[in-house]
Amino acid sequence: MEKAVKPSAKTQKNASERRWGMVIDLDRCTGCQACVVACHAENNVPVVGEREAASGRTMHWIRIERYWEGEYPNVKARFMPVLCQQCTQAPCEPVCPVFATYHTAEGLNAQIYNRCIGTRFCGSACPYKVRVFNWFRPEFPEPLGEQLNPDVSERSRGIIEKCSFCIQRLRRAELDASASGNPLADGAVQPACVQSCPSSALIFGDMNDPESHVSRLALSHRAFRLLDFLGTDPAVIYLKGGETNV
Amino acid sequence: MSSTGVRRISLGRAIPLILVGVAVLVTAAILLNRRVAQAAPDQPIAFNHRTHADAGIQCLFCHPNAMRSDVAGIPSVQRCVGCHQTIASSSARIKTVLSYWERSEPIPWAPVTQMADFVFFSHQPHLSAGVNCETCHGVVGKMSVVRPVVTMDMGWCLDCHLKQPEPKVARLTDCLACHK
Amino acid sequence: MTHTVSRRSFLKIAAGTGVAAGLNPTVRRVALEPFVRPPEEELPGKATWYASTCRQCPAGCGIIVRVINGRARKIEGNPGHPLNRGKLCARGQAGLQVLYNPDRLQNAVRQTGGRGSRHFEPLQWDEVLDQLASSLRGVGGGSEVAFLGGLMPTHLYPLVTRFLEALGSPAPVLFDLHSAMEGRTQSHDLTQRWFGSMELPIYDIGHAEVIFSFGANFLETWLSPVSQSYDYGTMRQGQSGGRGFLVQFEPRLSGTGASADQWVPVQPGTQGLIALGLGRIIVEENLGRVGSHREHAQLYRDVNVGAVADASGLPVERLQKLARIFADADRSVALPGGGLSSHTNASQSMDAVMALNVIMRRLGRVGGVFLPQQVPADAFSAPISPSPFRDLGKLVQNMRSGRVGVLMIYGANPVYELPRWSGFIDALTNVPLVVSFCPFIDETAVQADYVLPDHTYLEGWGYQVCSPGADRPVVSSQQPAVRPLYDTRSTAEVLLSLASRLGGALAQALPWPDEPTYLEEASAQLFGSSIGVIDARTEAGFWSQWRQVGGWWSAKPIMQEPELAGLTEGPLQVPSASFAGKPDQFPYYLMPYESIALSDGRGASQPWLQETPDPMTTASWNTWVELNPETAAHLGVTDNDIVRVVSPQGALEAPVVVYPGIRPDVIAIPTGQGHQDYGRFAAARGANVMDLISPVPEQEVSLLAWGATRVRVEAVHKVMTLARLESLDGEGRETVR
Amino acid sequence: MSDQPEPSGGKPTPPESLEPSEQVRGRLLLDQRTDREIDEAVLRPMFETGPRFWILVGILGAIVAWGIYAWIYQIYWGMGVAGINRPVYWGLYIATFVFWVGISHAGTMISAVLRLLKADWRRPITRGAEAMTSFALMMAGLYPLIHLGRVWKFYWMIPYPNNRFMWPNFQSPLMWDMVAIFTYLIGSTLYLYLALIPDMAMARDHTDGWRYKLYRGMALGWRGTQGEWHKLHRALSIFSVVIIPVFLSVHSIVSWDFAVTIQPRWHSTIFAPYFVIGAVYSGLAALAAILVIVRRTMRLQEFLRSEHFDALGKLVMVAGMGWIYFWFSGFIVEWYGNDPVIRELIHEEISGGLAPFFWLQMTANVLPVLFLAFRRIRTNPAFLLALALLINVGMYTERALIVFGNLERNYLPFNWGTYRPTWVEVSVIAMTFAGFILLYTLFSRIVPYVPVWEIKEGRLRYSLRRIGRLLVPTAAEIE
Repeated sequence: MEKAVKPSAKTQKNASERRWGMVIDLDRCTGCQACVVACHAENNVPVVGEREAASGRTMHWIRIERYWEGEYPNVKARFMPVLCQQCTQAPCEPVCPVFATYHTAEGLNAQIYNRCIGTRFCGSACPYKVRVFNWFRPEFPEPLGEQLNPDVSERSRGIIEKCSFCIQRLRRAELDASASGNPLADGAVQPACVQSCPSSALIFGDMNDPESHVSRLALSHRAFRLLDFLGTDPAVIYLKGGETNV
Repeated sequence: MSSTGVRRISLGRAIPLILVGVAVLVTAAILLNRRVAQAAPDQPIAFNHRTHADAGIQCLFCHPNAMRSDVAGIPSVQRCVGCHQTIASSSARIKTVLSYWERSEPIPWAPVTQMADFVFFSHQPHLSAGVNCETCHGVVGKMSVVRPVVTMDMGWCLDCHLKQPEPKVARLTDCLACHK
Repeated sequence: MTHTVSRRSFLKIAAGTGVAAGLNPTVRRVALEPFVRPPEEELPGKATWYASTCRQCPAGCGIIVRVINGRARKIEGNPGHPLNRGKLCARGQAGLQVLYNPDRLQNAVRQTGGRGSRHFEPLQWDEVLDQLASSLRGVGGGSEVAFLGGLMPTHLYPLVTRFLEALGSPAPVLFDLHSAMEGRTQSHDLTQRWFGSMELPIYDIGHAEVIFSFGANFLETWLSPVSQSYDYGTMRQGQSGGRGFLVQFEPRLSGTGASADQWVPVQPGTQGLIALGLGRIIVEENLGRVGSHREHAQLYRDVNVGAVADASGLPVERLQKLARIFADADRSVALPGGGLSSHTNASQSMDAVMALNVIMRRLGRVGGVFLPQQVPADAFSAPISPSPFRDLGKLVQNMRSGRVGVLMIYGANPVYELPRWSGFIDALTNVPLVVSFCPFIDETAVQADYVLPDHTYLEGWGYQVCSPGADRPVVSSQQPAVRPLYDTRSTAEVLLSLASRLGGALAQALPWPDEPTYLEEASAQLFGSSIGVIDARTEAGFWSQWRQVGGWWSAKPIMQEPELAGLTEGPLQVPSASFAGKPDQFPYYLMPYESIALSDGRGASQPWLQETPDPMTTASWNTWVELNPETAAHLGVTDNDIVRVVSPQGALEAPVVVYPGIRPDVIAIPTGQGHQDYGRFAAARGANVMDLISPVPEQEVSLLAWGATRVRVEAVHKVMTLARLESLDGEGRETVR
Repeated sequence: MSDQPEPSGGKPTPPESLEPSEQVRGRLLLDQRTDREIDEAVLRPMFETGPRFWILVGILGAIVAWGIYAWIYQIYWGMGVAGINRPVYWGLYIATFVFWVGISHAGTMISAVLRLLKADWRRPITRGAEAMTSFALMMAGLYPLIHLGRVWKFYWMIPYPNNRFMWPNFQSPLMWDMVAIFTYLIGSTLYLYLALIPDMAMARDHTDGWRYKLYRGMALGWRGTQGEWHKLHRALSIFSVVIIPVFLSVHSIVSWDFAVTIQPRWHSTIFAPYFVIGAVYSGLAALAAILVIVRRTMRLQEFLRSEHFDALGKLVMVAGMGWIYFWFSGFIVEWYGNDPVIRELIHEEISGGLAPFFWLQMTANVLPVLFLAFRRIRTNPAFLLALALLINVGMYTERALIVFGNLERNYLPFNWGTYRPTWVEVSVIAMTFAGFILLYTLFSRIVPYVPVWEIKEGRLRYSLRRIGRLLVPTAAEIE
């Protein structure tokens, strides 16, 4: 019986031609939290209540960081949505003792919920701190459970979870595309946050396709990556706010 | 000191006895486990697949969505009543079907093969890849009472996925293919 | 769930004993109920999408609801809808938690044991409708039926007005805190005064080069936030000609201010004055390429720029620089926001801001001010303007004097939203019968005798004329995405069945047997229109496309150019705003603001919205008091210390958030918390800022000046950890410098 | 010709004119003991299980039971009952795990390294040290289970063949931990057991009832023949050589749990040696404390003499100096580099919220090294006990600072956090401490604490020779 090859960060050789990536235009982001709620709705992310939220245990897969600059009266506030950066050299992948997280051929950092045993080593190793943990059993008081998305599993307590670029939507789109025969167009499939962002600050697409909107935007002089000096090579590219793109 | 000697020997013989006992226990547990897993769930109406298959009805007639959607779908009461209003409408079982139809209440069929919550399974790619129903559900045509022939767990699925042509194996053995 | 663990071939021995305890992920079988008669559009396993309208705020964005196995799973923006163009805000996304809220009423109830006893006894619908019909027959002569509405969909308003006319009672009073805080009534009056039309103006933010926003938090909760956010995105990076420039004039840096290029911290109540000053400078120094703005020069006849500078605290050079920015831009627009409506000089301030658009000739120009094209059918033409606070005062008078026999309340929560001094709660006592249509037991339902729960918007029918409109006339339709969960009944249906029970004039006024036929008939009026996006051959075809597409809108953008009909002669002046409470006793201005998640308290029952961090303070689940760092130091308090805020009318305690983006003499408190009822997620959480709002003494009760209260802040030497997403040690830094 | 002291019976007349040094007199005193007397002296404390012993066992048992209740409470409700949160995902559990692995390093240090170095003063304390190693490792082994979010799926870390083609990920330091700790546990327990066999035979011949049955089983039929001794010695010498790399690798691997990540102040190359020398330092200190306590409670003054404490104290001092050196070389590099995040972390540690812990750690680790320089302090049991406990408090704080002190800060200030342990964590940690002490007391009542055959072997090696007027103790090469 031939053993299944576990695709990890190093063995990228059989990468399919596609590599998903996201561009976040900080000049368009207004910090309205629509992506945060859309992510909760799409991925069955639980609500933890006030006491847990106060002790730093909220489970947002995407969070809007707000920075202050300057003093009153010329004070400036800036927003930065931070989600799992799907790093190509992810520091969280080698440290998981049970292969619950690994790098897929399409450039995603996958988190398999029912394989995770909750050592939280990946959570400590992630420099962006985007991996959240189910401290207690998430409950959805009846009938809130009816809303849960059947394409996403409902996690139990003791499991790390994180943004998956809405893998269920990507998989559904790929299945439909292969069923109907025509290839997946650029922008045809979008994670829930990208779909809902009112000011279109989030753009999603295939980084390996030079024609795609994300590839073109990634060449902008405003492009930068979060904590780039760490060498994690994230797949999320930010566009600096405050300047014209032209 | 002889008593100590005897006791020593019995201790010696005791250990293999214990091992054998444990082995028996374990195999009993496995067999019981398998029987529970493969028992045919009891159904509200004793539906007989064999008679329908012998009558020449295709699987897709009652389970039409297998080609188009994740779920093959369980036939609606309308589908049963379509034929059984006229055919064999005298037999007791058909009368219960018709009673459901009058009360316009769905027949509470017990699902036979069910995936765990964290598994993503879609019939459509499997059927379009040429997998036929018997591979996973056994020869239902011959079964009077349907019961799961195969215990569908990860090893069983992976075994088949690994046998696919080379370019597909990487995609099919990617955890996210089946884990959601 | 017994996780049937069985393994293959010889490896079984290793796993045989290890039957996993049933502690793995709570397994939620994807329930698969076979149908009796399968609906034709339903393909089990595949999602079906139903188009509808979001009712979380009056904007009326188009949504599509993903339904699998008859359960609504996700709400997304309707891509074809011209208003929100596929996008949705945080509250829109949380709509499912209104539908599946665990604290929803499951049937019609009567409050036994008196009002406030909270003992609700379920009733059959026919029984309660008969009782209601009989008590309505008793009305007439001295007493009358009063209807207090809040967020009222367009299709319900004509039904209610006809119902009340037939009963000989006055028209419904529409008032809720959200419309008051976004200054919707004052905006309607503004267009009435300047352009003689009752429509809300459309500000073409998307193509503006310079935007001066006077107290308009258009990216959060003002009028139509999603459409305005979409345009903001285009204004920033979508315009080929470069990047727009946004200046925000408000005492507190709101979420919109954070996205602005410049924030001008103005003295509360002086935004209008500043607009006048800018206009005066533009006219005086003949700025901008617009040659002949002489004809409106007399608007600024008696404006003294020096006086404006002193009153607003801005140096004159700053005013000149701002005026030059506004004038030199080809496409500039000034937005009279909701913040202006919070002071006693609301209408004058709004006039001053609109005057800026007039003298820069921005009416009907790209990037300027437009009026929406009316929907070419009388069923949808009359825009609904919320009634001024004066009408609510009159209603309270009638209630107190006992002239109101039956009071019906829909889509508003006056007991929670209105300040104490409005006297609504004690006026309720001498109203013999109070009926609430709220799907939840909120504070007003607790003071009601009957609660006839309406369907939530994902279970009900209806349509909504989007006001302010998009770039074209739009009617957004609403259809049930799922079968109603409980024994609730749509309010329109209740009125129709009451009318049929009462017969006579009422039966003629509301002849329709049920709601869908009424809607079908109303929508049929648009059947003939040629400009519409729906081309159907038959009325039935039109009605099905109307539901499928999510409404009706014109294929091409049509907008009207507003003509000056009203107020362009007399000189404008903006009186200084007056405040309740003497400055020595109450040194700080209180500025309540609408939280982006909870709006005016409507979102408090939804856990997602409760846990969504407020963009500026990243706080959630509670109320807080925002203090300038200097003020906090002066009071000797810091983050998480509890302070008592005292106003002439009341007091509340809340933790402090040290907030660099606020004037030292202003404190800000978000609305939305402080409920006693309204479900487990809202009850007994935080404090209600409306308890502090005080009546401005010499101001007759014609305007709810919700921003005109002065308060005192006292430290209470108690600490509470406010749930905040950001780390306080991080001090708001992006990276460690 | 070395005059062999008569093997048994009668009191040899000490040479008249010489005044032997205090150290020599101690050893000579032992010489007068006959083998039987030594056996009796060692076996007697094992039978003294007076009321105070049972009270102690009762209390420790209660604490262990309470800890187990807290652990089950945590498994039932979820990790949320502990104080950890995002970003401080690891808290006191992992700090105590590192502490226990550290304690376990003393055993090997004494029995293996000193056996190779033929330092005779190790003889009476080897068994105590090895027992400490095994029990500390047992306690340490609990923590990888206690801190798991889903402990009922821990078996996925074991590379058992399964039909899902799923193997554990050996790139992860946690897997290295598991392998290293199991190897070290099995290795040190075997090492303990090997050295125990002759004593078990001795005990078998002196006891009856259930003890006889137990010792007969554990003695594996040892009769003390020449062949057996030869095999035992060869086995022990092989073990003491083989266990050294395992000893070094375990704590290096534990340090790599932190060093392989890119978390600031974890990602540093000094961690492996720094953790090993820290382990030796805290392990030896703990051993010194235990020996002082055991010496008094089991009245083994005769075997654990001041010379042993003197030598052990010197070794602790040397280990302490080593720790200070490694700590300083790690610190100076980070502080001097002035990387903003690391500067923030150091600032927080030295003068911020963690300052009290940091200065406790520094005083508790540096001060004892100075005191241990004086013989009078080293040989004074009370003083040595106090210093040893102080060192262990210091080392525990140091581990805590490393584990969650550095997790509180990271590259994005928006996500910094604070950590407060909860009663669940404290109860579980108390369980492991009480468990360790309970195991140790039961061990000392079941097994002769002092290795009798090593002492007798040691005695044969020494004799008194007259060179001119001087009476000189001589050492013979027996191995």
